[in-house]
Amino acid sequence: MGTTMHLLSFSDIWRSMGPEVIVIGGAFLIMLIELLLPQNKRHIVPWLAVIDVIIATFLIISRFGGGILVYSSADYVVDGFSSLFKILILLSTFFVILLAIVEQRKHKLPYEYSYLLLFASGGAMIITSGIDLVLLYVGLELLSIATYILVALNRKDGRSAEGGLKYLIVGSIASATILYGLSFLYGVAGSTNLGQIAVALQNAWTSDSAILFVSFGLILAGIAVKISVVPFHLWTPDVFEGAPTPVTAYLAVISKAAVLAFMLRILIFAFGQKYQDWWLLIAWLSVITMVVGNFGALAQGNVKRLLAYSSIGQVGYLIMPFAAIGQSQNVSNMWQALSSMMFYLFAYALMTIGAFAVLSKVAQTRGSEQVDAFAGLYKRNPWLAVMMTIFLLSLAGLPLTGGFFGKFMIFLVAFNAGQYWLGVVLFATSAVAFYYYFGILKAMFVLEPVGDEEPIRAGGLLQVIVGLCALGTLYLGLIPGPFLTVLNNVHWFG
Amino acid sequence: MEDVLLLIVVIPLIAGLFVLAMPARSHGVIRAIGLIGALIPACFALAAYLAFDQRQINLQFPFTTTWMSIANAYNSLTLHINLGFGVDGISMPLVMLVGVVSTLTMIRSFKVTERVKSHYFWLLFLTMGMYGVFAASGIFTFFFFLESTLVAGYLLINIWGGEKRHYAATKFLIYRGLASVVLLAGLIGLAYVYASTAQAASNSVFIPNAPNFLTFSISQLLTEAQLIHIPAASQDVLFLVFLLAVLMEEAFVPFHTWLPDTHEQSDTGTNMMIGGALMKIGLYVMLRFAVSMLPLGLAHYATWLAVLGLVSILYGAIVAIASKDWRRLIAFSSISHMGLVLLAIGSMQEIGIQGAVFMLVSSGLLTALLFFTVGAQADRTGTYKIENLGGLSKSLPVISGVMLVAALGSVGLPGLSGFISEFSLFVGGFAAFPTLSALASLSMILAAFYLLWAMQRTTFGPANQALPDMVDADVIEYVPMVILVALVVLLGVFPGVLGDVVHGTAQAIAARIGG
Amino acid sequence: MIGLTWLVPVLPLVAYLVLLFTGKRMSEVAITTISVLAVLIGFVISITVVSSVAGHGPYAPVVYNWLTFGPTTITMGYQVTNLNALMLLVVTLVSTLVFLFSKSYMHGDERFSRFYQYLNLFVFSMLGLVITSNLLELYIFWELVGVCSYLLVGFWYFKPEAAVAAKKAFIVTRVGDVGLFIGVILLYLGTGSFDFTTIFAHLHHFSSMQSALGAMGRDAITHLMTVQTWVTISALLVFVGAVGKSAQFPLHVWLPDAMEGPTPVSALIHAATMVAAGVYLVARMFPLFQASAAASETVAIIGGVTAIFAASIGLTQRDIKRVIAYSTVSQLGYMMLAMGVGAYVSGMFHLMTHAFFKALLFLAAGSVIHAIDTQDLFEMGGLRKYMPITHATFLAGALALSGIPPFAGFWSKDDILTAAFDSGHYVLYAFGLIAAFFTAVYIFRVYFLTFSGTYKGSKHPHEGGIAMTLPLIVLGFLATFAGFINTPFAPLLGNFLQPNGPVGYDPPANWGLMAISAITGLLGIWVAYSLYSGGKRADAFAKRMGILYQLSFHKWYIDELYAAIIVLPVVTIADGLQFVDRYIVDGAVRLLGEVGYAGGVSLKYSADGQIQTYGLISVFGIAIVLIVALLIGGVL
Amino acid sequence: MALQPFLALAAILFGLGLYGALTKRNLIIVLISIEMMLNAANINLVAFAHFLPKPNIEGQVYALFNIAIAAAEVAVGLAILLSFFRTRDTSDVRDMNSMKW
Repeated sequence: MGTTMHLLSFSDIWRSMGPEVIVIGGAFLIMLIELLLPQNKRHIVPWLAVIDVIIATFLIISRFGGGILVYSSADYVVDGFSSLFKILILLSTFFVILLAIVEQRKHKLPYEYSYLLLFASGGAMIITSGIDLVLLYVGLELLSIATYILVALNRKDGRSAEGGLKYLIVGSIASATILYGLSFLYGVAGSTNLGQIAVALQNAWTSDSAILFVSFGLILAGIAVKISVVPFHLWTPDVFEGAPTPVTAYLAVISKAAVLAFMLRILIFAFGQKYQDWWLLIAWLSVITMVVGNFGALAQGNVKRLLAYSSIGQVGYLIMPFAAIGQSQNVSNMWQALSSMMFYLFAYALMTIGAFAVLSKVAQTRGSEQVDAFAGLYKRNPWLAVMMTIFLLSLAGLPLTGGFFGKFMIFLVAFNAGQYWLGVVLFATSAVAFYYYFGILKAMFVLEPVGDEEPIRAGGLLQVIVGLCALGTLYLGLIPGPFLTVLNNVHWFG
Repeated sequence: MEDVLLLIVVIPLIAGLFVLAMPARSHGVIRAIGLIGALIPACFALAAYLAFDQRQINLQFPFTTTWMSIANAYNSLTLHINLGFGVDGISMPLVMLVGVVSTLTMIRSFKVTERVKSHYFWLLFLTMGMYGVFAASGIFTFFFFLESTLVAGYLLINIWGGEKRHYAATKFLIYRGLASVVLLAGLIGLAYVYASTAQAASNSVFIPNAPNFLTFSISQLLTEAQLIHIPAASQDVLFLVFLLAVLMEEAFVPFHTWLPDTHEQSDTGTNMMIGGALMKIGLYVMLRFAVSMLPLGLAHYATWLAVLGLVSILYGAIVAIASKDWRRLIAFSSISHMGLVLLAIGSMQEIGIQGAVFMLVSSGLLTALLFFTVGAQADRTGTYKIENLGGLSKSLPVISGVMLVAALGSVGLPGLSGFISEFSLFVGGFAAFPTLSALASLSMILAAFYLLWAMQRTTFGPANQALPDMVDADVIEYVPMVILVALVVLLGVFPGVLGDVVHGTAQAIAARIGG
Repeated sequence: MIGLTWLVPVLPLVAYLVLLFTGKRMSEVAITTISVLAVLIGFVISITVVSSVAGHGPYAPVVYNWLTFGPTTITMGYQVTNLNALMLLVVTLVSTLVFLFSKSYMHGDERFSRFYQYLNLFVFSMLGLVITSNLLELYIFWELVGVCSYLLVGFWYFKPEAAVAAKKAFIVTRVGDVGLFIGVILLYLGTGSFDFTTIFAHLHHFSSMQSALGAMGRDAITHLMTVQTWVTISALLVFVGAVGKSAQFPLHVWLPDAMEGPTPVSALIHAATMVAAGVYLVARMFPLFQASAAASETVAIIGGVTAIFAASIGLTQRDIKRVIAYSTVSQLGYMMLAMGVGAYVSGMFHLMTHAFFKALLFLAAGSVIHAIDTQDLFEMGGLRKYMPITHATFLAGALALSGIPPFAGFWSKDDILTAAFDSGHYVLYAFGLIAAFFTAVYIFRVYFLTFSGTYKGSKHPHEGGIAMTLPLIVLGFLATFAGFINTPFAPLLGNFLQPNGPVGYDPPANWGLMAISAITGLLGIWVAYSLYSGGKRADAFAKRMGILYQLSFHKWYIDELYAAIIVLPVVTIADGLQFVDRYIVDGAVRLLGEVGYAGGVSLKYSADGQIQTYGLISVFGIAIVLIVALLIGGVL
Repeated sequence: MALQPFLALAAILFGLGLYGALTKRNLIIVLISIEMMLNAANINLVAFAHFLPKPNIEGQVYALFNIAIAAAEVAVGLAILLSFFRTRDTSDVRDMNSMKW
């Protein structure tokens, strides 16, 4: 670990936290602008947020591959791993804001979402880089609190506030649980810095193993709630249903990605020493998550809830590499596990956001989020239907899509770790998933439109979102090579 | 000739895109594009078939393009994945079969009037998928095309099927979907075990083209299979995985119930495609991977294969007797015939392998022909129910006559393709499992019973008064019937046209499994 | 001319193809001309072939490669031997006559050309079967004649009885075919070849070729059985094929039903040629049977039993064609008996004479049916007046069948009985003798019921045209004189068939036995005369026979027996299995699906909207995670 | 004083908070209960900071951060609750059931 100590100065902050500064500072700025602008001009506010995100993204990309930077008493680290996470987060935020712009035209969402999304993403970015418990927790809470508000944003729909409250209660309990667990970690290690904790824990496992395992369990459970691992998943469908669709996409993608980064830091860094002891716990959580997520979606008629369960299942896939790391033979295996998770996360983000984008359009025109609303979509708008097909096939894991390739990589990881059964469960559950994904496919292509047969006119912006997501999904499936090369050359810190 | 396989696979897709670009109402143009899109690859396939070098046992007409690499995919080995095509004596006939069946299906589907555009697109897509499955020379390529057949088949059943089509399509989807994921697990496992074995053996055995050991290339795996033996325990496990996949994919008892439902609910064109070509994939997988690459696993489970085969043979034949619907009857009949192939593969004899390919091709042609004629009857009578038909020979002499040819071919009448297939399979079977084969030979009697009984009830006897007035086959219907009958007779009279192509590869496989 | 032998089967094939593509537009005369010419030229070639063979002995096979698998290359080709030269002659001769006869018989039928197509195809297959050079090829043609029989029996498919009979014929013979099929495979596995000569060369040791067939194959056979057992099993399986095709007990049931086909078909296929193929097969595989005493014994017993069994049924049938059909079964039994006791020449001799007189009887019956449109014997009578030629030729055939010297049947049948007696099969000899008595009774019963007394029908009966009478006359001539080619005084046929020394057992003349059989025949005629001549019905006699009469009339209830013990169980099992398939196998599948779906539903309803429930479940989750974590940590 | 009583207090507080959050019907009490859980963690942190072998200030700093965050959380919670109350006219946890299944 190339630890270089620096004193805290603004140039250091800029060099280390530049993107975060842009995102969060931009959020404050936009908040002010929104206040100052007259009502009829406010529609430019989201676009400012979009620009902000783009600037931050370019900053990250321009600095990408510059080696590891560790700043501020080793509390903040900028490495390839965090940069990739940040790119993912910002990319998804970009799509979500655009989607929100589309959605707003119909639902008149308040413009607060533009900066709230930025705050949340800022928090998420801090999580990916922070290696101090305080920073991690602050980032997590920044993300969480901003998303509580986002879920409740649609004031006209009672379900929105209800979803927000539900999310707040469950999320706060989870936060408290995590915090309680972190406090024990601090107590044992005597430091909030993860590096020092890792050093301190080397000896502490023998003397304080009980308290450490309690801490571990509490943190894991809290994280599990946040990323909706079974049996901590029950809030997910309700909150997904209540939240405005762009926010749902945000919850499904960015919240989970950020908390996965949190999980990676804490679990592998702090508790890594006992990995071979507790990987099986993760493996089982992964298995039941895959099973319950995919079976839960079977009987769902509401596409949003269906996608919620589907995302639960996807989380099962995503945490499988964590389990596999516990059995990896050597360091290269671990890298492969991490890159496969990263790969799948990108594919997951694109296909999920794309699916939610199509859903938002269909739900708007039909006034219903049921599967039936998709009936005859191919006749009403072939473009949307074909795009949706790409997303669904990717979610189902059919070849030539990012979803397939990601699953394939995760499968390889499981194989590599000698955990064939994990791989088998992965594919067996995705075969179950065929049932409901193809159910939507059937509705779109097979069934006749019910009632309204008018063509759906999709706006240009929506088409851009959907098209880009589909393009990305196909790109990851058809030409995964370049991205894999990037992943292979990334310098991992954790 | 280098790129011929690529063209064969790609042309249907291109034609499909052309179809999509056409206005939905211009049925004539769409049909023409569909036909051309199937006919050109079929001609290429024929050219390849004629140019096929039977003495060479490697994959021929290789086309490979590097796709991507995954670092550290296995320990520190990098996985290079290529996309590619290539055929040997087993896949070449099946590629040809796809060509024939798909082209004739396009002609038959001229009769489809509902959602013509989508129909042709998905037919072309399915055609592409099946070409790809049989022509693939890489695990990845293979799997992609396998899954594309799943999507196309699902929609074809679901849109143009009968009353319970949604149910049938879902069953098709789940069964084949499960089969394909099990298969993928087996395929990856196969590549991994070969990689580790090759790495371990690299000091003592020279393995060409294997700087990296980990490969997804079928031809490389086939080469390695001749040089090294992966551990018996791994072979057993992998073989079981493949067996499970094949049992579901090929609808062997007790995983068969999706097939009768699928056939019962599909329209004629789809049935021709599914029965004629799609249902050959499972056993192709068996021959290509399980038999060729896991010889010890095969030896270990040979008797199991034979028993499972026998169960399917008798079960299919007996249930076919009681079938009330022509399409179910054909489905069970094909289950029975495929069981015979499994039995023969279990015998581990060269002649059994050769007979397996014969049977795949022959039953493909005959099943397509049966479905075609049965469909042509149903177009006129409006029913597939055997009890509602009767005396059709009077009003539909040509269709009934062709149907009789198909039925007799399925029964295994010499002079038609079914005989030499059945004969080779039974020679293989008797060589290894005399008792089981003797029991299996009951199916020859049962097949005659159910097919001729059904023929008697539908085409013979006095005409059923409830049936409407009917006109015999028109020009469009003559083409598929004449071509299929001609091919069936050709294979029956000159089996060498197929046998010469298969022989070398069958010999190589037999040498590998010690048969 | 020997080089043209291949033309003999090919000509009918050509005729078939010509008719297939152009037959619909041709006139009946053209169709008949083409067909008759095709077989007639074949007949002429056959005559020259026979004469060449008589001088030269068997020729070497002419073969072409057909298909290669493993170490074996299957060939297709033909071989002229003395045996099959004779068969060529018989088949082409009978075919020519039947083709001619059919012109009148089928006149006006809608599918006249189709009929000749099938006939040509049949003759091609039959001739192919006869001159084939290997066992697999033989099997191929064996099946082809079967399917032609199926097509021709079901020619009038719109009659439900014909449709059923065709199916029955195919399936029952199929049972035998499967036996032959397995036999062929076993012989191949033992010798590595399908060629007759190679097979015969290996009857006492397994072939070394065998090792090339693969370890498992060799092991299976050599471990399972000794050479002797293998030979016996193979021979029996081959014989099963012959039993099916030649309608021997217990697979005889299809032949009488096959009479639903047009009468020329019955004459050609179900009397003279195809049904004799079984006998021909045994003759062709004679060395195989010679190598296994058990198999030969079985052949003899089956033959003897069939002879008497079928004859006993023939006594009471009312349908003229059925009587003759049972007679055919019975006579085929004689031939099998001959083969079984090793009387190779006698069997073939009887095959030949039988072909002539039985074809004659059928054609004559056909002539009668054509004239009066009924097959019921009890509706006939007094036809002697109206149909003199038919009457005369029928009488010749009946005398030949009854074995009255010097008609053809006498010589051949007597040969067989003598051989049975000489070889010590006294029971079988007795069977044969009793069957001979029955034969005379039933055929003269037919004769008297048909031709004597007064005509009872309304239609005015008359002879058919020259196309009908000419074949009758030719066959009548043959039925009368064909026996002289193999009398004890001049065994021409015996010499012809045994060019390389004796094959099997050729009985010397036994005058005592000859006398006994001649007297038996005459006795039978007398019984028939006393019961049936001049319109008598013998109802009283039938009543007196009681149960025996019923057994005979109902064909010993064999059909009913099969229906009860084979067909019914199979159909019941099929229905049952279909039920199982639908509701148990598929039911299990659906249940699995439903359970999965129900799981989904219950998971769906587990989200009851109560956040505190969710929290509670999560707390349980936390507890479990903690407990597991502590367990892993070894704390608990 | 020793460390253990503080830890015990924190544990009891955490348990009570959890119990309250999962059983109380009034949403405000639920929010307060969650505060209790957070404060339990804070007690832990402060206690650890004091009783560590090498006492440091990080735990206290951490606790301060947490207090601020908790305040924000509650503020947001109350705001959403208000919004919820406006549409539903209730503050009962059990009435939050318009979305289920």
